[in-house]
Amino acid sequence: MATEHADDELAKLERLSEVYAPSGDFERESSARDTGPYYAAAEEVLPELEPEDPRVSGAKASAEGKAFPVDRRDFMRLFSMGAVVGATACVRRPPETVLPYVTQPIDMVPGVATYYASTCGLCSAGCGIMVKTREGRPVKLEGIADHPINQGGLCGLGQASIQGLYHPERLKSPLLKQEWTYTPVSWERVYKVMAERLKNKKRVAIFTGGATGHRHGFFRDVLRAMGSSEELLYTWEPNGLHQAMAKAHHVAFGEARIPRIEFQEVQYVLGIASDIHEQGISPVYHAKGMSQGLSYQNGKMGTFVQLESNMTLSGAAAHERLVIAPGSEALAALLLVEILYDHPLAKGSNEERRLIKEVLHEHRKEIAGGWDALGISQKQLSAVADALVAKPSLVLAGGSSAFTAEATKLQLLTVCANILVGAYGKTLILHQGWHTNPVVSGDVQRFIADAASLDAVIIIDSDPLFTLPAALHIKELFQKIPLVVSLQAFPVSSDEVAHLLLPAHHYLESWGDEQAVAGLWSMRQPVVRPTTESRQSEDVLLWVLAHLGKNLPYADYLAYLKERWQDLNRVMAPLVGFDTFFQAVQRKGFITQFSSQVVGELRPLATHLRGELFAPKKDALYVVSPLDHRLHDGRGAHLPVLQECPDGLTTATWDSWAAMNPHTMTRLALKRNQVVQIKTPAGEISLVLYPMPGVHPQLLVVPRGNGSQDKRNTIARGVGVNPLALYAGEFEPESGQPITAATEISLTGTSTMYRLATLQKHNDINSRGEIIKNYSLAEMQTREHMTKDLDTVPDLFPTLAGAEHRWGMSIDLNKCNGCGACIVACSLENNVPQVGREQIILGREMQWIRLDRYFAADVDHPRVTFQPLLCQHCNHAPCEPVCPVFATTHDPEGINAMTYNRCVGTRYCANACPYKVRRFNWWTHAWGKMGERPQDRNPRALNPDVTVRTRGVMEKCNFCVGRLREAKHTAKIAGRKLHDGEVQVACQQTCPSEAIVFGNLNDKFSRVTKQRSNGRAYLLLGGDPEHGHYGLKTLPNVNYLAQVSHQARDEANHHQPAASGHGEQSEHA
Amino acid sequence: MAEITTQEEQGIVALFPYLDDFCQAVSRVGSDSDFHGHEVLSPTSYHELMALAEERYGPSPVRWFTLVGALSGMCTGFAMPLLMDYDWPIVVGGKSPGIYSLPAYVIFGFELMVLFGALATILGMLVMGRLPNPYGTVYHPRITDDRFAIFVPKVGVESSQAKLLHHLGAAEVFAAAK
Amino acid sequence: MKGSISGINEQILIGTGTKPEKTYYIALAIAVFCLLIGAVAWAIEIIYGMGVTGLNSPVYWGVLITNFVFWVGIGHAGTLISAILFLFRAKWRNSINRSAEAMTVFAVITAGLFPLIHVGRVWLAAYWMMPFPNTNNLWVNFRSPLIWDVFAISTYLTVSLLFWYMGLVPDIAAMRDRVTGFKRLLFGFMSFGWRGTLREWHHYEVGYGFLAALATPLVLSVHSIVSWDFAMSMQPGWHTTIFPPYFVAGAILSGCAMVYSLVLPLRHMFRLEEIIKAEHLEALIKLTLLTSTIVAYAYGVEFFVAWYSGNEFEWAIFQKRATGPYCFYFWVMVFCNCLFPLAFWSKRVRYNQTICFIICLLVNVGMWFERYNIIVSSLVEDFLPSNWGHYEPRLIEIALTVGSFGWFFTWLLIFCRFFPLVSMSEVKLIMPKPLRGDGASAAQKH
Amino acid sequence: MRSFRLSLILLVMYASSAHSWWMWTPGDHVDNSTQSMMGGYHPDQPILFSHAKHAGERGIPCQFCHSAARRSITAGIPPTSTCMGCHKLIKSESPLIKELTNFFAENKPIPWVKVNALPDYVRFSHRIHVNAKNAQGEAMFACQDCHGPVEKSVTAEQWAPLQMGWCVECHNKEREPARDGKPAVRNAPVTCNTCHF
Repeated sequence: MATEHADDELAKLERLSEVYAPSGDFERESSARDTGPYYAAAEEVLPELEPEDPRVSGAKASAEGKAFPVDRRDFMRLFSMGAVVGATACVRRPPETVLPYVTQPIDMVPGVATYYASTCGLCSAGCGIMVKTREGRPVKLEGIADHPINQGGLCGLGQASIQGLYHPERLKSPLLKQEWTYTPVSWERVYKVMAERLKNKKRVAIFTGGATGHRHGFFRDVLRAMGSSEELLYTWEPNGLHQAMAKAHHVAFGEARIPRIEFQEVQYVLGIASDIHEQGISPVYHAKGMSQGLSYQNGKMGTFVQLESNMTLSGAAAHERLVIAPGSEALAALLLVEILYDHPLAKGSNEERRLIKEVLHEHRKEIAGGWDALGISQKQLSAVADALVAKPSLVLAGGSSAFTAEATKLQLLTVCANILVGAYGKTLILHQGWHTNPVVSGDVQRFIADAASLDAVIIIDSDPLFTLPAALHIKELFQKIPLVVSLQAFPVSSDEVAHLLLPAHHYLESWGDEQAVAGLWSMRQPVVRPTTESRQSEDVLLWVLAHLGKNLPYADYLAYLKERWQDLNRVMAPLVGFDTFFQAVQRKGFITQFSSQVVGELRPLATHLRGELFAPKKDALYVVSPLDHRLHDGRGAHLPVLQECPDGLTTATWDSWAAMNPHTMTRLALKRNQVVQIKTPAGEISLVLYPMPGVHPQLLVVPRGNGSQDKRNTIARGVGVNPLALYAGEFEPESGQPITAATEISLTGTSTMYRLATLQKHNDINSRGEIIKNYSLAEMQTREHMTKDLDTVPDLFPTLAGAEHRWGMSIDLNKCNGCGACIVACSLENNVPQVGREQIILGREMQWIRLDRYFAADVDHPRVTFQPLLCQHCNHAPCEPVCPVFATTHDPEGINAMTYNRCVGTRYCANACPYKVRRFNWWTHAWGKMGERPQDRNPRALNPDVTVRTRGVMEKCNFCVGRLREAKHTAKIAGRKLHDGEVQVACQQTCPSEAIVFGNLNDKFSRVTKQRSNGRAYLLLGGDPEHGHYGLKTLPNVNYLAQVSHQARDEANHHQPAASGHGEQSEHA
Repeated sequence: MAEITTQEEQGIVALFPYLDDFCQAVSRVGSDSDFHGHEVLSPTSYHELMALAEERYGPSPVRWFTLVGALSGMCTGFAMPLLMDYDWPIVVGGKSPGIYSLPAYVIFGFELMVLFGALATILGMLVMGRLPNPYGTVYHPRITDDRFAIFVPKVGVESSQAKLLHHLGAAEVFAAAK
Repeated sequence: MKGSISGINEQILIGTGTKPEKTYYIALAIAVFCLLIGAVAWAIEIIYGMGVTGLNSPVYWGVLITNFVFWVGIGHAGTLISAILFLFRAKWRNSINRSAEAMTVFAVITAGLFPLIHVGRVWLAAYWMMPFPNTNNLWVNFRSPLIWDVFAISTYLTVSLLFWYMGLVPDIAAMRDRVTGFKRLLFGFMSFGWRGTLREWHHYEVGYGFLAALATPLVLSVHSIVSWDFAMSMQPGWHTTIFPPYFVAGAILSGCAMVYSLVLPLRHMFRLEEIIKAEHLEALIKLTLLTSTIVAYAYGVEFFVAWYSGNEFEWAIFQKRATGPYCFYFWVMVFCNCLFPLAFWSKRVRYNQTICFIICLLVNVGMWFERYNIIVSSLVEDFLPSNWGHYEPRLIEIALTVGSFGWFFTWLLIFCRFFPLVSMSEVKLIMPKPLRGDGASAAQKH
Repeated sequence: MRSFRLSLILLVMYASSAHSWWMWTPGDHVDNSTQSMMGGYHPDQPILFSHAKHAGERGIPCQFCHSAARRSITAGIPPTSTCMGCHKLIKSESPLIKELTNFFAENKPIPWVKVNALPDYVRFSHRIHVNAKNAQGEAMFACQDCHGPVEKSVTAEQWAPLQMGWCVECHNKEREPARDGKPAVRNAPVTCNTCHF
């Protein structure tokens, strides 16, 4: 079958002549642009929600919407101001005052950053973070280099959490609800009100998110002290994978543990709908492991095969991807176990094989009829099974795309498969350092049952109303409870039902600890004095107890923690005094004491696998709502840097979408950008369609995370749709996890079109060979010891005299999985503003790194390549000679320097750049406030080491020259040379899969020089130096390492010669 | 510079309606000593007149002004960028400063050559034409319309020169008013 | 043949002397209104930032730079007619060279505005583009095509201004002799006290010759430098060596078309039909036809070179230009610049002034679209498919374009009101000489 | 005669406009008032602190108060506690010192007025200049090189123009030309992103 280009397939879906433009023009008032029930902001359609929302509708539409963006009154005001300023042209700069400390803290030198260790609190992976603070203000988060979980890396959500600290929409003071209005009250009054309303109440409950440290223990102690019982602590974490795996392993081995992958051992991973690169168990740990363990290194490469129905980042990064029917993950696992069971090399003791035989015997009917329902051939699965038993391997299953009614059954079958493959003990570690389950399974079901009898509930750091399906009538349950207290770091949708809204500390302002991996205790300490009138949530409970007269013997939560840590001190370092031990952990961030505990034999599990496994109907359409890999379950939705970080596969920002297989769209005569109505018995939503290659023909993928209707959340309000309205809210019988997958839907197209703000409008590489290069493993064997010299290019000008350094970067396309953490880290490090949805549609995104995603081959089994594209710092940069005012010059050390104050904004450099990596400040952005204009959405998290640019100035990646400057000064003062790796640029530092390497190209032994002379190194648009084509001859200092695939791919770069240089004749190879 | 000449000896102006008479008159008068200091005026630059001017004044030195202006312009055009490259050599796009970027500086050489050449030419035209002269008198409004004229200083209306001019075809001869 | 040059001044100066009739004031009102629209649009752009325009990444240049190249292009015909044809001693130039030069100066002034309008920070760009000693010890980047532009266009403006003003000096002297009072003092001062002595004419003619000689290379160099604004970048569709001659031919084409479409109404408004004769205009149309054929050839060669070079990026751009989303602009350009002017081959069409007027307007429309097509359709899709974007001009840019026409016509109409539209001293040269009957033979002897 | 007088007036007008243009042009928002050009910008401070008495007569080293100079980009202004270190005992009864103790007692920072102020887009680092050593290992710069004879001045004033040209000249002086095959060593880089990033 001719492999048409993915985009030809997609282009056919485009009803409009423009591949990407809507029928109307741009500057019509944004609300009038597209008609139809659903539009950019829900207020447009449901006026009662927010009639005077300044952002979209009503009198003062934003300046961009109107034809002349200033009305009469403004014009006269501005005109007069202009005249006055003109007249007093030579005004002298006002004198600046310098305010020193009265008594300076000892560890603080003005202008020098101080680093504090802490633990990220936005998901339960427990990554260790090193918080850089300047003059007492946290500025940037970076992973702790030697922390066992994240080894220096940090995901996008972790990086962006610093914007939550300074968010101007955090509650300024506690709010008490009196007859429909919330009045600010003092904290004293809060304690009195709670004490008086909780006096001799027996049924007081706490509804909280997942946590692995002493937190839940503390809540139980508080409940006991308050007279209520311990069971009334309900923990709820939308990522149901923890509960499913813990429950499965509890059933199988009696221990509710989650196995940890030992990446040094593993060579072959089979994923069944696993989201190892998305919001899995520990995203950064897995990404680091996959890149160290499985990616290509000197001749050898592991294999990651993924069976999945929707298109996830893990599927895109997999070496081989098989599409199975939606909801049939458990069936696939069953068939895999059946093939493994009969395999001669299968492992597992006789007792285990007997128990597995029991399970297989029970499901023999489904095994027989399962193959055509599954969608992949037996030959394919048996090939995978052969590899599984041959190499050290493991099977990994489940993730947010597989929260079906059989989530735990899938995990149980995976346990059987792993036993047959012999993974436990070798590649899957269960006896030591396993992942702990942050929640107790089935709490939500329990809460729904007891809700009627509760006297009061305190919601701490959780948002049940938004993250649980509406069909569960959670709101009505809460409204029946006499006292609801919402103790949140940031206002959430659940505040709607609360009588008391209490601002809790952001995790950077609070004490705490996490034990994400058994035996690894990581400390969380406050790194800043509270920015608003907030309190530590545990302290609030303590002081309420004190007002109730039943206080615990602790002044605050820190005292409680210190007491708990005293037993850890006795266990881990008995000879060291407690204070020195506590301060040592504070400085290091974590302490490890892995004790191995023996794991029992497999227990009979047939009873838990009873019942016929789900097999999808042939013609029905199904929907799945995986967790968005950027916003998680919506906890990241109020952070603009995350909303603007493009989703890896659709490159969509500031929105949610329904991804569907392009062939199905053609069959149903639906178009790209068309709004469809999705109906299920539980509810219906309408959403824009995005043709996503690789999705199963019967599946619709609607990511969670967006859709908040909370009027106070300016950033997330009205952005996207919450898909949970579709789900009936049944629970998975075993682990008590709401079902958000494989639900049957009916789909009707509507006539409205809606622009999805995607960053990339064209998806195919368009047979331009020198953008993405690809070699097969066999071919790489021959190229392995070949040293390439990418720098010698025939050239008229003399090469520049060698300076001590020549900064270069190498990006490995094999390792990049499109998570976007580099974009978030770069934006926060360099004060890059976020511009909002309207400006992205106009094509004015400001991110310095762009994540290009290209589909290749046919639409049902695509190959995806992610290419992070930043300034290539060319030595013959086409952008430099064209700048009239020397705003961009070439540093002798290879950096293309951008001097912001000198730039006057002719924008010729951006036109001349063949990579289009320059960004222009179309507007001046207001920092630290939610302004009128849609692009004033930047909470103040400015890095004082980097300038902020006004409008009219071009900006681009400058290789974090502030960090280079700092490191070079330190080295120069110490009288030594810079070591390789001593200075890390922001994107390299945070990349979870270590795809980016930065260093000094003049140093022969640095990592980047080795990678640049590697056999698979190539320059973007640099032609094919081996065959004498040098492409554009821009001599970039950034090089890419080609993708390596097991079989040869007929990628466009083989049979077609690279584009010749400009104008010179090129012979057809 | 005081006005010593009395009213009547100011000089006379002869107006000629026809070009051929005027040309003969000018060549006739040009060599005559008692017409010393006379001025020839014309509304436009017929090439016959220009030939006469060529004989009288010789090739116009405005060309030297142009040459000097053009050469100084070219030198400035090349000197400015090269001086900047010497003072603060900034590498831009791999194009090392100084001699290697000379092709780019040819443009400045050319542009300033044209600019300074044009300015010098204008200067030359004004200087050689003794313009601007705020004190010159306009003898008759029709001189810039359709009449040619010859002004002879320090002679009366009845003098022999006036008669000769009449003979040579002057339509009218009158005393030049101050 | 007995001729007389009396009465010519009277006829030409009729426009400046008496009050012009109503159509002049209507035209001036419309021009000033358009100018105000442009001024308000620019004020808004300065106050709010470049975001109000439709520009985005990757299309950083759009309608504003199209206007810049369009207006610089129009300026070149004036210098061609006044300088090059002066050197060739083409007789028909003397009647329309003044209005052509005026149009040049005003077109270049309009063009000079657009680099300031499209720049992000105009309050710095205005003086940082000039090389003057400053406390930063940093001058301009002499290797940047934009600095070449600054030099080229300021030189061109200065030279054509001087050339135009020196041509005016004898005419202002003639005007001085017809008025009294303050006007006389003013005109006297403006004409440097010109009295028309042989000495003045002698050096004037030589100087004028040199000025024409110096202005001639400018016609070719300035628009080549403007074309290097695009050719110096690596953008496919821009980076070809044909750009300089292609732009110069385009410039002369749009210039001649604009001269024709301006001189015709002005000639009618100021009743100069006898002086600007029909054959003069017909010669101009022949020049337009010539340059239109050169431009047509350039389009063809551009396509051939893109295909022949084997560079897939170039060839993709040109295919997309003709068939892609922006093919409308491409086909308007081809029809207006290449096909309609072919009608000029027939003498009957050349003498039919209404048809010529319409075709000249279409040529100008075609030339505006040519610049728009070059700029936008190659910026939209270049090397990396993920770069590709989309561009639509927004209201602010359209207002600025209207403003530029308003600015140009306001200056032109004010000029026509106060200064002679035709160069009196030069037009007398092409009138029959005032020779006495019998003496005719005598004059021949010289 | 008249034209001579006319041209004289023209010359003077031209000169003054050129001067004001020169003053105004170097960049936006730089304090280019005449005082700062020739140095001598000395705003009045909340407390009449005399460098001459402290650094001159008493010989207190600069880095005793400006302790951040050797470690950080800014030289740092001493906290009030450093002043109180001595003035709790020495001359504690004089009215000026009384003002100091009031500030300290009310725990209010002293709002000193910045004298050597650079625009925000310039990132000057004291650390690399204060610790710079030449070939022989002695310090290359003393504070006086940029801040002038502070120990003699009663009120702190801006001694040097602190304009970009002034810094660039000093940086350009520091380069050793390329000799016998070795590339030109410039130990004071003059590339733009040395100070602007």
